[in-house]
Amino acid sequence: MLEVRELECVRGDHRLFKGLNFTLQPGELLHLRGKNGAGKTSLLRTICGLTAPASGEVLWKGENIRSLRDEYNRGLTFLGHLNGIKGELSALENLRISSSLSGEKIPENQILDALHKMGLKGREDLPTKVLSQGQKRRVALARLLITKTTLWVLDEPFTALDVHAIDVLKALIARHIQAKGLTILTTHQHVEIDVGVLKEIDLSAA
Amino acid sequence: MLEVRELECVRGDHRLFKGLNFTLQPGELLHLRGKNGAGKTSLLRTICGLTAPASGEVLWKGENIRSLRDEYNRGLTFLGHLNGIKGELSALENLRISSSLSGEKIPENQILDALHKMGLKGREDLPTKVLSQGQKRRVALARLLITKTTLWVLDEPFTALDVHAIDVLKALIARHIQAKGLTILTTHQHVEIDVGVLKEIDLSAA
Amino acid sequence: MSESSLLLASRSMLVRDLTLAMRRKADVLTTLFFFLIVVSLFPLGVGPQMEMLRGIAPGVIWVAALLASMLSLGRLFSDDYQDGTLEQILLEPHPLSVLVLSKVLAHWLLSGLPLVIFSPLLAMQLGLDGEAIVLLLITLMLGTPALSLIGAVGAALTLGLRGGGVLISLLVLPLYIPILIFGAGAVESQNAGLGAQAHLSILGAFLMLTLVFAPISTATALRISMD
Amino acid sequence: MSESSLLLASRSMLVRDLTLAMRRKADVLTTLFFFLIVVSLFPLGVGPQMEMLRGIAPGVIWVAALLASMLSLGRLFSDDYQDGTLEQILLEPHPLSVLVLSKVLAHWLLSGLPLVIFSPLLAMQLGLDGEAIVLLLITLMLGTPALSLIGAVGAALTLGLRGGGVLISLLVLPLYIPILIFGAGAVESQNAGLGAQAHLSILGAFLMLTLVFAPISTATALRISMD
Amino acid sequence: MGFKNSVIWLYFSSPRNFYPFAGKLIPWFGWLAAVLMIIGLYIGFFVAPPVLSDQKEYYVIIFIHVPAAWMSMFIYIIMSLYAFIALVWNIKMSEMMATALAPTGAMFTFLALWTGALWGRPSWGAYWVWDARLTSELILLFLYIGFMSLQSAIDDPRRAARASGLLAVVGAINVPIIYFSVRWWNTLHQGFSVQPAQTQQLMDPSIKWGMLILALAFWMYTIAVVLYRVRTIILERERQTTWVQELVSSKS
Ligand code: HEM
Ligand SMILES: Nc1ncnc2c1ncn2[C@@H]1O[C@H](COP(=O)(O)OP(=O)(O)OP(=O)(O)O)[C@@H](O)[C@H]1O
Ligand SMILES: Nc1ncnc2c1ncn2[C@@H]1O[C@H](COP(=O)(O)OP(=O)(O)OP(=O)(O)O)[C@@H](O)[C@H]1O
Ligand SMILES: [Mg+2]
Ligand SMILES: [Mg+2]
Repeated sequence: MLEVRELECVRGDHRLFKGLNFTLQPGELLHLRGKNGAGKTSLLRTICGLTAPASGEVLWKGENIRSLRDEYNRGLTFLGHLNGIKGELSALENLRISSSLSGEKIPENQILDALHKMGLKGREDLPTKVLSQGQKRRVALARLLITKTTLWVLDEPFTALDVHAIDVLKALIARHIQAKGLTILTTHQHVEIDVGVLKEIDLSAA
Repeated sequence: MLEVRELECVRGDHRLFKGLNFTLQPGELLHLRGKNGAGKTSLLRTICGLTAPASGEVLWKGENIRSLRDEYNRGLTFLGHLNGIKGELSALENLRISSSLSGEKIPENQILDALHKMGLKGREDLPTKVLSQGQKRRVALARLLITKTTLWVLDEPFTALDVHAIDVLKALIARHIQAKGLTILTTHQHVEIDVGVLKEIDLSAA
Repeated sequence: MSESSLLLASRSMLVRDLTLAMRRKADVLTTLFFFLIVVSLFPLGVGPQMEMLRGIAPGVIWVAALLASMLSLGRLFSDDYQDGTLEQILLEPHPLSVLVLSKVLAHWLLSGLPLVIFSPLLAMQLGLDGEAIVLLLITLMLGTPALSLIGAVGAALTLGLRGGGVLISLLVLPLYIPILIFGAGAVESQNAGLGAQAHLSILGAFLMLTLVFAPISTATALRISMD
Repeated sequence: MSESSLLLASRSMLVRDLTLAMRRKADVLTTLFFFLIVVSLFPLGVGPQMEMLRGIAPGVIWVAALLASMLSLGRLFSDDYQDGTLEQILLEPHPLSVLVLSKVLAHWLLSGLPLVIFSPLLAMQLGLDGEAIVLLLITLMLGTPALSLIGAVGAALTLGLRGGGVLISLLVLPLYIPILIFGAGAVESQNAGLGAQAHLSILGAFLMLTLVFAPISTATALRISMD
Repeated sequence: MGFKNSVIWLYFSSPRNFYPFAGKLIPWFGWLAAVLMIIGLYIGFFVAPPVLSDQKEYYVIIFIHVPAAWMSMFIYIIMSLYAFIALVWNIKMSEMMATALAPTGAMFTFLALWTGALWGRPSWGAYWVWDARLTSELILLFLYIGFMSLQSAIDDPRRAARASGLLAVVGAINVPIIYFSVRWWNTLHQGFSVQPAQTQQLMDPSIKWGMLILALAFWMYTIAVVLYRVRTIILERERQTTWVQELVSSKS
C-alpha cells in the first residue's frame, strides 16, 4: 500500500539517511525509532509530501505521491510536533472546521462525542489558547476520532499527555489497525500497543 | 526557603486549586503531579511570579516574591513548555546571551562544554530553528549547566528528549539537589531521580 | 460529490478566517483607522487650499488604500504557519489554489472592503464632487481585490522569515504600481475630459489576470516555503 | 556589582536584537527600501508636477516614516512572546523597563536611523531645497524615536489581547498624530516664514515625555499581557 | 540534430559538467569585454561629434547610459526565463544561473539610473524628474532588489533559489505591464520635450556604432561575470558531493 523506495534526506550539510526502503500494508503499525535529531520528523514530513526528498520516492498504491497529491491526501491524517489548532477558536470549532476543510460534514454531536472521549468535557467552548499543554494535544488528537482516513502519520503523539490520555490514544490506534488502517508513529516514551503486525525502523542505526 | 501559603489559582470560571500550602528547603526536590489541565503549569508560573495568584502568597526567605522581584529572579531558573530560545541564533549564541542577560559573563569554553554535555556537538553553530524538537529542548536545558541559581522550576523538562538525554538531565538534577539546590518539576513520564528528599504533590487530588 | 466537497471546503475556509478576524477585532479596525488617519493627515500636512487638495485627492486615497491593505498582509499566512494549521491546509484533499483564493477573499472582505466603503467620506472631505467620488469608488472596487491577490504571493514567499512584514512590501509594492497608476489616474483623466473608460477596462483586465495567476503562484510559493 | 551587571544585561539585550536583525542582512535594508518605495509611490499617485510634489513632500516623507516604523513595530515583542524568550526576559534580575529601553533603542537603530539618514535623498527627489531638507532631518531625528517608544507600548498591549483590540488603535494612533502634525508642519511653517522653532520644541518635549513614560508603561503592559 | 542538441543541454544541465566548461569560457569573454570596452570608449571620447553637449565629460555618459539601460532590461528577461525553466523542469543549473544574473542586472540598472541622473542635471536642470522611463527603470531596480533580498533572507539555498525564482517569474509577467502603464501615466500630463529633440540628432553613425559596441562589451562582461559567479554558487551548493570535495582537496 505505502512504499518507500531508496529515500534520501538531506538537511543543510547533514545527510540524515539514505537508501531507506520499506513497505507498509493495511493493518500494520510502523514504529519509527531514533535518537533526537535522527531524522524521524523529516521522514514523516517527506512521507506526507510536505518536504521533497533529496532522492528516492514515496509510493501509494504504486504511484508516486507527488503525482497523486489530492487523492493521497484524502486518505491521510498527519499530526506533527505542532498541534495545528487555532488558539482563538474553541475545541469544537477547531474540529468542525478541520473536518469541513477536508470536505466532510460531521454532525455536531459526533464532534462533541469525540471531545468527551478525549476527556475535554466542559472545555469544548473555551478558546483553545487557554487550555493546558496536554489539553491542546488532546484537541489535536480528537481529529483521529472523527476522520475516516486510512493512513495515520503521528509524530510523537504521546507528548504532554497524562497516563489516562495515553491509554485512550493507544486503544484508538489499536482499533484503527484492526480496521485495516495503516499507522506510522514515533515516540521516545515506552508505549506498548496491542496490534498484530508491528514493524520497527531505527533511524539512528542507518 | 520557598514557602507557598494558602495559594489559590483561578482561570476563567475554573478554580484550579485552593488553599495550597507547602515549603521547600535546600536539597529538596518537589515532583508536581496531576492530570492534564490540573493546574501544574499555572502553579509553576505563579511560583515564578509570572502570574498573580487569586489569593495566597509565595514567599522566598520569608518575603513575598512580588516585593522582592529582582533579587528573587537572581536565584531562579524557569523552563516552561516553550523553550525560550531564538530560532535565528545558534545554540552557542543563545546560551551566551541568556547568561549575559542575567548579568553574568560566562567563558566561551564553559558554554561549549555545556552544549557538548547535552549531546549537541557539531550543532553548536546551526541556527536553532533547524534543529530537531529534541535538540531544541536540549539547548534550553543546557542553561541549567551554566547557571548558578538555587531554585529550578522545570515544566515537563523531559518532553521530546530521547532516553540518553533523559539520563543526562536526571543526573544533572540529582547533582543540583545534592549541592543544596531546590527543584520543582512536573512530568507525565515515569522518571526516577536519585535524591534524598523527594516531595510529591498531586494537584488532581485537590 | 467531489465538486460539492470542494465547495464546502472553500466556504469553510472563508468562514474560518472571518471568524478568526472577528475574534480579534484589532486587525480589522487598525487597517481602517490607519487608512482614515493617513488620508485625514493630508490637509494638515499640505495646507488647506481646496484646489490643491482636490487635485491630489484620488492619488492620496489610492496610496493610503494600498498601504493599508498591505499593512494587514503580513499576517495572511504567518499565524497559520506558526500554529501548524498551514501544514494541515497543505494536506487537504483539495487544490491548494482554491483554498488560497478563499483566504484572499476573506482578507479582502476584512481589509479591502471597509476601505472602499469609507472612501466616499474621505473623498468628500478632500473636496471631490459626486461624479468623481462614484468613479473613485468603482476604481477601488476593481483595484483592491487585485491588491490582495498580488499581496498574497508576497506573503507566501516571505513566510517564516524574520522581518517578513517589511520584506513583503519590498516584493509587492513594485507590482502594485500599475493598479495605483490606473486607479488614481481614472479620476484625473475624467476631470481632464478624456473619460475614464480605458482606465476602468484596464483595471478590470488586471483583476482578471491576477485572479487567474495569483492563486496558483501563491500555492506554489506556499509549498516552497513549507519545504 | 549590581550596577555593572545591569549595564551588561542592557547592552547584551541591545546586541541580541541587533544580531537577530543582522542575521538577515536584508532586514535592515528592507526598512529603508520600503521607505524609499512608499515615497516614490506618491508621485505615481498624484502625478509628476514638481511644484505640487514639493508642497506635499514633508507630509509624504513623514507618513512614510510612520508607516515604516509601524510595520516593523508589530513584531517588537511578538516573536519573543511566541518562542518563550519574553518569559525569560521577565524573569531577569533587572528592572524590566531598562531592558525594554534597550529593545526600543535597537529597533530605532535598525529602522528609524537608516530612514532618517536617507530622507534627504528622497526630499531632493521630491524637489525640496537645502534648508527645508535640514529642517526635515531634524524633525525626523526628534520624532522617529518617539514613534518607536509609543509604538512599543502598543505592541506590548497587543500581546495578550482578547477582545479589546479597538483600545490599542484608539490609544496609540492618536498619540502618533501630534508627532506627525508637528513633524510635517515644521517645514510648512518655515516656508510660510513663521519659523519652525515652536514645532521643534514641541517635538523635543514629546520625545522627553515618551522617553520617561513609555518604557515604564511598556514594562507594565508586558507584565499584564503575560499574566 | 534536435536530438543531439537536447543531449548537449542535458549534459550541461549538470553542475558537474558545467563547472569546468564555464571555467574555460570565462577568460574568452573577459578579454572580449575588455577589448570591446576600449574600442567603444575610444569612439565615445574621440570619434563621435559633440552634438549633444559642449562638455565631453558629460557627453560620453550616453555611451554608457544607453547600453546599461538596455542590459538592465535584457538581463531581467533572461533571469526570469531561467527561473521559469528551473521551476517547471526542476533543473538546478537553471536556478543557479538566475541567481547569478541578478546582481549584474541590478548593477546595470543602477548604472543606468546614475548616469541618467548625472546627465539630467546639465540637460534638464534636475537630477531627477518623474518621467516615464526614469520611473520604470527605478521600479526595475526595486524588482531586482526584491529578488536579492528574498534570496538572502532564506537560509536554505534550494528554497531560496526556488522562492526568488517564483518572484522573478511573477515579476516578469508584470514588467511589460509596468513599463506601459508608466508610459501612459506620464503622457496624461505634460511630456518632457527635451528628450525627443535630442534623439533626432543621435543618428550620427559613429554614435550608433559606439553604443552598439559598448552594448556588446557589456554583454561579454555580463557573461564572464555570471559564469564566474555561477561557479562559486556551484561549489557552495554542491559542496557535499564527492566531485566538489575531490576538486577542493586536489587544489589544496
Ligand atoms: C536617471 C535618469 C535616467 C534614466 C533612469 C534613464 C533611463 C533610460 C532607459 C531605461 C533607456 C532605454 C529605454 C528605451 O530605449 O526606451 C534610456 C535610453 C536613453 N536615454 Fe535615458 N534615462 C535617464 C536620463 C536620461 C537623460 C538625462 C537623457 C538625455 C537628455 C537620456 C537620454 C537617453 C537616450 C538618448 C536614450 C536612448 C533612446 C533610444 O534608444 O532611442 N536619458 N534611458
Ligand atoms: N541546515 C541544517 N544544517 C545541518 N543540519 C541540519 C540542518 N537542518 C536540519 N538539520 C539537522 O537535521 C535533523 C532534523 O532532524 P528531525 O527533526 O527529523 O529529527 P527527529 O528524529 O524528529 O528528532 P526529535 O526526536 O528530536 O524530534 C537534526 O539533526 C538537525 O540538526
Ligand atoms: N479562561 C478559562 N476558563 C476556564 N478554564 C480555563 C481558562 N483558562 C485556563 N483554564 C483551565 O486552566 C487549566 C490550566 O492548566 P495548566 O496549564 O496549569 O495545566 P497543567 O497541569 O500544566 O496541564 P498539562 O499537564 O496539560 O500541561 C486548564 O484546565 C484550562 O482548561
Ligand atoms: Mg521530531
Ligand atoms: Mg502544563
